[in-house]
Amino acid sequence: GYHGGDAISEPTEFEYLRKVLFEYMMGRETKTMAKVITSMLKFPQDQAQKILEKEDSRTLAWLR
Amino acid sequence: GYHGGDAISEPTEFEYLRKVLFEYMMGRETKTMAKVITSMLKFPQDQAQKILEKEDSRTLAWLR
Amino acid sequence: MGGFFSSLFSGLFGSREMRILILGLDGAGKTTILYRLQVGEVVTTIPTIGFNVETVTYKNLKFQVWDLGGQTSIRPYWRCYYSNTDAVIYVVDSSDRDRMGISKSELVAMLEEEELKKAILVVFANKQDMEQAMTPTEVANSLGLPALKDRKWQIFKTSATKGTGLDEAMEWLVESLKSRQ
Amino acid sequence: MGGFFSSLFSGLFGSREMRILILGLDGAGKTTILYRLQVGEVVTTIPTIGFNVETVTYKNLKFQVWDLGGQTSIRPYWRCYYSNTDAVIYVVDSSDRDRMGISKSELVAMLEEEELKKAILVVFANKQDMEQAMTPTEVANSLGLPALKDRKWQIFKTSATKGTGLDEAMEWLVESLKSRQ
Ligand SMILES: Nc1nc2c(ncn2[C@@H]2O[C@H](COP(=O)(O)OP(=O)(O)OP(=O)(O)O)[C@@H](O)[C@H]2O)c(=O)[nH]1
Ligand SMILES: Nc1nc2c(ncn2[C@@H]2O[C@H](COP(=O)(O)OP(=O)(O)OP(=O)(O)O)[C@@H](O)[C@H]2O)c(=O)[nH]1
Ligand SMILES: [Mg+2]
Ligand SMILES: [Mg+2]
Repeated sequence: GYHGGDAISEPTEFEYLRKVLFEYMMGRETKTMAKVITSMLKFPQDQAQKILEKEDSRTLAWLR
Repeated sequence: GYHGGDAISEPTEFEYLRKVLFEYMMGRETKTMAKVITSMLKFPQDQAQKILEKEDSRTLAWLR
Repeated sequence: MGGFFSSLFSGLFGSREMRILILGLDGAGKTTILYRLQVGEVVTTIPTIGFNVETVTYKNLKFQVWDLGGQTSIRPYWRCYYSNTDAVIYVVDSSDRDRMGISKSELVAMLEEEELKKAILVVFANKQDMEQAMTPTEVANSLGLPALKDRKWQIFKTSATKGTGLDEAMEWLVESLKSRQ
Repeated sequence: MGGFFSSLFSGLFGSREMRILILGLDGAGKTTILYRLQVGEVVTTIPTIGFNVETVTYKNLKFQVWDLGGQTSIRPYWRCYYSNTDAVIYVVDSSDRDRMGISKSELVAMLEEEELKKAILVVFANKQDMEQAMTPTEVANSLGLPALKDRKWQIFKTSATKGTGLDEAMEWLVESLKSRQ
């Protein structure tokens, strides 16, 4: 299946990752993009957690 | 060669990308990490440019 | 007191944009529908590798509408977009009888997700202009819609290219979203 | 006036951390060296897939030292780290005769980069404790160092595990960085 090994070898997936990363790096919809990125790259649970907390604190800082 | 197709299929490269992305997403050394990311994922020149400009403006906003 | 604070709260936040996802297999017509809704025209599409997100205004309501690519390898990432979603527009190519089963399993998996528990479901039985198109009832049955529990749903026959059926579907969606609150 | 502004400038920015890269093939001893320099001890290493970056203080000077993974597939990304680099510590496993040619071509490619034009080069002929180790002169010749143009460089024999040679090399580096300004 597509979720098999530690690789992004399918061209569609590769292009998708690039698109999502571009949006993330341009600062757009970063929370959602972060979810896709950590999921595609199979980040360990604790790292994914840290990243999402970081996103939340970013949003809070902005609201304040 | 390793720079062949549009893929991150080599396990070392995959893990490397994950490490660099983690640092980027945690906000550490983002300019350097952005260079690695755009290079590994072969972003088109104009997109890479935009991302690096974004990084520069981030640094400037911080200095002000 | 509770009343005061809650109305203050809804005054501040109540008018937030509704979040809508357009999902369905590749080629179903999702991107065509998104831009039909936004600019009222048929645009030329290419397969979406990624997503499109647009603000759509309908009857004075603002929606943030996400159209996600439907190809097999990127479908697993739909779930990353579910949080805070008010409604899902699920698009089916009514003429694609062979893949109705796959469309059903993707729909079922989606509806099982906790984050979408309260989301309203509108199914677009799209491409009704095609000769071999299944009827909305046939599509509904193939997808197992009648068996759904605890879900506000409705199906509409549409043709995104001809522009038929979309208004009716959106009207139902708007009313459902309003009455939900 | 120029003097006033330039000394104000150096007052603000002159004490910036020096940026040093540790490069070399996988297994050369880069990570071992980084932590030898930082904490003065031999740490147990695993192959670096990514990088380590530490602040190292030496003779009251602060360095930001980057130790980059040296495996074949990630070597092409070394160049992303070159900008604003003051010095490169190039580490060679002196006992790895078979790969001296590869080590040379990576070094040559690196030195061709515009961003490293002004960087000082220190080569560590490492693993001198090994019986089959090449001498520093042999290593220097294999890498083509004597032919280098417009480059401040020096080679030192080191053993990161025994801790020999590092002080001498760092002393030369610090002096070279100071006299450069
Ligand atoms: N005949 C007919 N064709 C349609 C209809 N809606 C869309 N199409 C066509 O179907 C093809 C695919 O449409 P898209 O909107 O790109 O499909 P999609 O669901 O966004 O596909 P992905 O982006 O790959 O997930 C296009 O050629 C559209 O013009 C319809 O109602 N009738
Ligand atoms: N005998 C001997 N072994 C050494 C010396 N320096 C490092 N080593 C050993 O060589 C092995 C590789 O060392 P590392 O520091 O991990 O190598 P590296 O250059 O960081 O390798 P990558 O991270 O893969 O690029 C380890 O087992 C070290 O203990 C040395 O001077 N002499
Ligand atoms: Mg599409
Ligand atoms: Mg290492």
